[in-house]
Amino acid sequence: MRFVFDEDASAFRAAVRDLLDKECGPADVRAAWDSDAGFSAARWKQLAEMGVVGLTIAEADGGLGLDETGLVLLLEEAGRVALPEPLIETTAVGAPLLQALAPDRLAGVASGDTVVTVGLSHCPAVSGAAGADLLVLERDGALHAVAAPDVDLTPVESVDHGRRLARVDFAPAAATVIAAGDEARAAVALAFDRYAWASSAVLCGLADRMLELAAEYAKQRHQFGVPIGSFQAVKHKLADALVKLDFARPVVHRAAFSIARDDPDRAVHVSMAKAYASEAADLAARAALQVHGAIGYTWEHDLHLFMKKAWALGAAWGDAAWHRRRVADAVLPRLPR
Amino acid sequence: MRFVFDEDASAFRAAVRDLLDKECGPADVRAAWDSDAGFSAARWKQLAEMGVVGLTIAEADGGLGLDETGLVLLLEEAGRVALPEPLIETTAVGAPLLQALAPDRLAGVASGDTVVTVGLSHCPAVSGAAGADLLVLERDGALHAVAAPDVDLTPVESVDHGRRLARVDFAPAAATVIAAGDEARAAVALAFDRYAWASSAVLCGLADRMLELAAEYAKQRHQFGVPIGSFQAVKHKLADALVKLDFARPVVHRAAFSIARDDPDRAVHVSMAKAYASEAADLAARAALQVHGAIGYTWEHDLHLFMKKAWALGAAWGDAAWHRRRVADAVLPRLPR
Amino acid sequence: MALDLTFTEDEEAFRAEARVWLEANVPAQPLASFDTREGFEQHRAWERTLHDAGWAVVSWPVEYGGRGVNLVEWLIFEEEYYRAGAPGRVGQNGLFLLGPTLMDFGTPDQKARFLPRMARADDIWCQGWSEPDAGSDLAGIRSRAQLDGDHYMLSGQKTWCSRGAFADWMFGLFRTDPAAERHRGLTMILVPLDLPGVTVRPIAQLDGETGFAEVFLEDVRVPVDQRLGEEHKGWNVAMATAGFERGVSLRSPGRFMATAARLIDQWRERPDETLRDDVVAGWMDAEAYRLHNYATVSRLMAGGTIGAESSVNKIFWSEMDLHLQSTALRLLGQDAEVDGNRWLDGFLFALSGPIYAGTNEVQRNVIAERVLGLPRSAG
Amino acid sequence: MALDLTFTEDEEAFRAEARVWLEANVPAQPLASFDTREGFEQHRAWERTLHDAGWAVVSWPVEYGGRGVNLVEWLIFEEEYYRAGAPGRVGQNGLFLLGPTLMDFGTPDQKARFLPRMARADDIWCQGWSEPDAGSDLAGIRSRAQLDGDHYMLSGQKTWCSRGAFADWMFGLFRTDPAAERHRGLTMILVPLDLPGVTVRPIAQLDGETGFAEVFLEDVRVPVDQRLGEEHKGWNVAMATAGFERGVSLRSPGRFMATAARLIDQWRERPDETLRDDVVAGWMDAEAYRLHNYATVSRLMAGGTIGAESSVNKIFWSEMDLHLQSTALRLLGQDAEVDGNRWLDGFLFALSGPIYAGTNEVQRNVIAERVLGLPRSAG
Repeated sequence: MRFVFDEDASAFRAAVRDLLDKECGPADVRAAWDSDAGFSAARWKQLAEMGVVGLTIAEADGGLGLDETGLVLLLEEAGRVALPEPLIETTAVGAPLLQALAPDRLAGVASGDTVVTVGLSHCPAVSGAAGADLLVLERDGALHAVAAPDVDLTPVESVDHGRRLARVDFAPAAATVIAAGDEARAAVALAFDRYAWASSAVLCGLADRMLELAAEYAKQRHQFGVPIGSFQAVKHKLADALVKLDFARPVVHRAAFSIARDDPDRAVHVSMAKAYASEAADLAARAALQVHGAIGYTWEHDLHLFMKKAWALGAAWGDAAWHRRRVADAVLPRLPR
Repeated sequence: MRFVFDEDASAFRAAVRDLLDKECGPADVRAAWDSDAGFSAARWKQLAEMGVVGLTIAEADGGLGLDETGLVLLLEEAGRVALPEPLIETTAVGAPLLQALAPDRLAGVASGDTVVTVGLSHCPAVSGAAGADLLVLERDGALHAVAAPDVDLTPVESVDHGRRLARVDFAPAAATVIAAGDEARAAVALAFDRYAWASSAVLCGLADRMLELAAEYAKQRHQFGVPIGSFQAVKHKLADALVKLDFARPVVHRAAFSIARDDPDRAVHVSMAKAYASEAADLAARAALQVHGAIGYTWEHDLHLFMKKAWALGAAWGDAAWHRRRVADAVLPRLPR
Repeated sequence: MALDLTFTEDEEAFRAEARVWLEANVPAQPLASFDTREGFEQHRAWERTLHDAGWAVVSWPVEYGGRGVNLVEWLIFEEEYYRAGAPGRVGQNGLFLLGPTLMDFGTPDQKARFLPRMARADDIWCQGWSEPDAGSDLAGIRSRAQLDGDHYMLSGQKTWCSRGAFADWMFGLFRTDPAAERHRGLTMILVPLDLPGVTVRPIAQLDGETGFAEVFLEDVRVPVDQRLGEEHKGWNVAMATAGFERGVSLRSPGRFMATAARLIDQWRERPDETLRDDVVAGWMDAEAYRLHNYATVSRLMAGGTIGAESSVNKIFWSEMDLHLQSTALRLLGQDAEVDGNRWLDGFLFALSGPIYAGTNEVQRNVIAERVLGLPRSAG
Repeated sequence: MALDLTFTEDEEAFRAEARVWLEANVPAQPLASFDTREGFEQHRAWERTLHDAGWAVVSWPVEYGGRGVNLVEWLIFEEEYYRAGAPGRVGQNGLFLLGPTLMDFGTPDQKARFLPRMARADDIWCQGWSEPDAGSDLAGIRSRAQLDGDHYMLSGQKTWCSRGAFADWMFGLFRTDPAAERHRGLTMILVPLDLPGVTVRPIAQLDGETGFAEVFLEDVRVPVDQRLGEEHKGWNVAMATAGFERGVSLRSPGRFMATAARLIDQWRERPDETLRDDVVAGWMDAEAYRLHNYATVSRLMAGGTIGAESSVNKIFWSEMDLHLQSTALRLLGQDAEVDGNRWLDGFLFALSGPIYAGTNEVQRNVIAERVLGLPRSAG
């Protein structure tokens, strides 16, 4: 039992934070919201050059050959800046899926040239569809890999304007099938868990950043002659949100490990992660907005960029209540392990 | 629509408060806890002399002939002092039941000589059994009126030492039956609702008193060089509990009116009352204990006399969750009225 | 007379009349958002329709455009209004906040001049209270009004003026005594927004619409007869208005009863046992709020007043609204994030509840100090 | 080496050994409450049994009565201990708070003198921190220790000393520099409770048992070699102890995992769909707490330290415990009020969680100031 990340992981995280601090400020997020694809291809290239995009891809296929425990801290960093790029869709979900089922379709993914997303049929819309080059889509129990020109998109606007949801239509054919039957079923279940887990990690990063913004504001903003951060009402609200976040993180890290090791209790561990992270981000958003007051309620202020991603990811891939129900279904009849 | 009590009601309430302030201080409550019957016969007589005990009994039978809207404020007063006397059992539940089914058994009730309690079979124990002279007991779908000498009591200790719960055994006979069949069923349902509603009113009074104790303590107790009541953490905790209580009261008052008028939505109105009042008292207890700190956690301090009655009555006759479920069963299929 | 929670025949008749009219007249299609220019004018037209049928301000005297009913009947009207799904009230800052304040503090001339135009939506009003450095701490106001003969000269900056982007008039607090501090030396002044020196900068809110505005004032000349109440006594006038705002008038129970009924419909569409308790708790809250309001207006009608209770009320409705909207979003599950769904709009709006009209933190201080008697403090 | 959440073979073997011993040795009948004289001595005997088998303080060095295992193994032992339903630890204030502090701050003589007796339950310790005017504000301590040759002369009053009614020794903070204020000029001193001048007044707690005591000191002479750490530096010593208390050692996850498992058993006995979500949320909290603790000890084993995280931990476990116990009471429904049921006892005990070891309000201040960098204030 060694529940601590090593120095390599910390160094990688620090390097990614440096890059994102420079390249993905709030103005950059706004620019992505206003763009066609919903993200910046240039920044995606930079992330690819650092190895982030291809992190989960085998070294033989141009990636770093790391697993979820190597990715989780970087997803938190992505959350801290509300990264508009499809790190969840491509790196956390798409690439490992293709690696397992159709490694020949991985060409260009690690280099950032081919953006991948995965659409599961019980989800109302496919995220990151607008900017994807290759779409893996579930249809009638099979998984199909389809190139962008061969799909029809009907955009669905998310409260997070960077998410670019779309309903996707395509013509399934024998040539597009990459998995069917039990293999496809297992891959879909795993892809769903990866979506839920990766969203959890991003939610932790979002919560972290929102608390940081709120604490900064509370130090600067004066009312009644003192910084509002000296009021207990402000302190305790932020402290409670921080407690929630601090306990969400190890749960999310454990889920990363369970996915990487194919733990038999993977589903319970992922659901715990999504439940805690969704609530932590929700609480952080509420606390941060209340601390900011009216200024945080404006489009001009940056807070909403983070809140809206938190609300979107909190609802996507099962919200907290849904995941607690999944845990209950497993735990109440028998305790895991 | 006139949702305000008249001057007579306010004057009666004030008179009862005066009496109880004098006659039922914390030391008197402790004395009752240590007594055999669990209450003071002398204080019960004083309440009878004021008309409180027989309030719900017809004037022809020696009472005041008032209904639940006339009793509700006095139950709140009883809660404020954690009154050990069986005002719920005798005045709110037993007397109206006898009035409807067996008015000949009311002799001595209004004068305070005959203490009544009512035991319903789906409740684990009968409250106030130790000191009752006449017990109305549900058995196999019928209601029986049995005198104290004819019952066997097995005490069950409540967290509130003033409640004197007991399991009650007796020999049902044709002569003890006061209602059977549909009439008994309806009377049992009404008695249950009266128990739940009257407990709600007492719970409001308990919450009120606990907040008052906490506010007093917060003004006197100094830490960090200032009264702890100047800290927002203390202020906001008490304010939140006060909000809850302020919204519970009209709900409890409406339930009084609905019982008095036999409103078709009586059950929903009573359940709302019990749900709000139980939670208000629970919140007030938690807030008051936290504000008092360790001193409030001792047997010597008076706070526990009120907290324990709040916990007991909060659980008795259906807790908040139980009553919300009853509301849900009525409301989700169709909205009342 | 004892407690009586049944409606009288008159009250029932009034309810029936309102219901019939609303069923016949509420627009079948929802209007555009009143935070757009187009929607604002659509809502102004609807206000005119209401007025002409006598429903704009039912509790106002007939001479000002109302029908002089009592507060219970006003609550009944509000229940019917929201039950019918009628449009939001674009004039509410005037109708429900300034209006009652004008009746209490205004001169006969001011009442005759402003109230009928307000009722007819000829003038739509916004508030000018907050400033960049005076939010929760309203007494930190710096905007000045300098007496100059028969005019005040206004200068300064107001912000978070709801509906300010398209409103005609603003009522606001200005510092008339520059030597006075905190809540002393302030005066309430009524300002037309088309005067020279007034610049309105619309501010986009969370949903992207321009729900509020900053108003910049540079040497704006306003005649003294547009002062409301006494000079330097604006704080009292404002507090009376704030009492209305937080108390009974800004959030009538009908609104939440309608929301709770919609929430139950939503639950029936996709029943989710995990959320059953939250759904029914939301409905119960709306009911409790209704009862609480009937009790409050009954007390007012019996000669009572509203004090710190308005803070109790404000905390309750703002938290209830968030609970109702977020429970509905949880019922929607993965669809909750889809932009433009009615519950998401409701949720974004509800988020402003604990912030505006005095943050809930300030309200809790008020309750602790005025109701529970706890000592004042900066903390 | 990367993140590895599997237990090593050694760790699994340690767990198995502990489980076997506990299954064979845990008393079949529950002991009497350790807040009675009879129960206190029963628990002392059990501590001796633990010690003699080498399980009293598994993470202590062998020379002091432990078996020198690492912190992960300590957590494993605690899981097995509570899983087996073993008795509460009457010696915990010494074993888990003073013990680690002695190892950090004690002289070699002090360690040799106190630790083995503590491990063997020859001495059972209580804390002497709070005073009537120094509760949340611990720096308000007034009890004095005056140096007099090779002795300190103690006088003053300590209160809320858990287990104090029957304990043998007390460790406490005393003001050695009367001119110093707040947290300066304090010294940690170890006091036998049978000395002349010591009066112990038991205090009954919520459940009626004498769970804590007041300790009055009148000119009590204590040799200087019973000072722990430097003179006037007692605050640092105390804060290290408090860090242990709030951090990892006072509430090991095994305890809550066992409670959560019992809660699930309770739910299975009387399933209640309304409470399903609360039950599973409680179980998840215990799991999350376990993971958080494994992460903390992993960081400590890798050379890290505990700072304000101990406040985070304390808020979490105290609220979790209340949630677990009160959810179980809600499952019991009308039976919840019956005295002496195990959940009611647990609930009453849990109520002390947010109060003692520094109120949760103080912990929130610590988090806000030290982690988030917000400004200090009285409020």
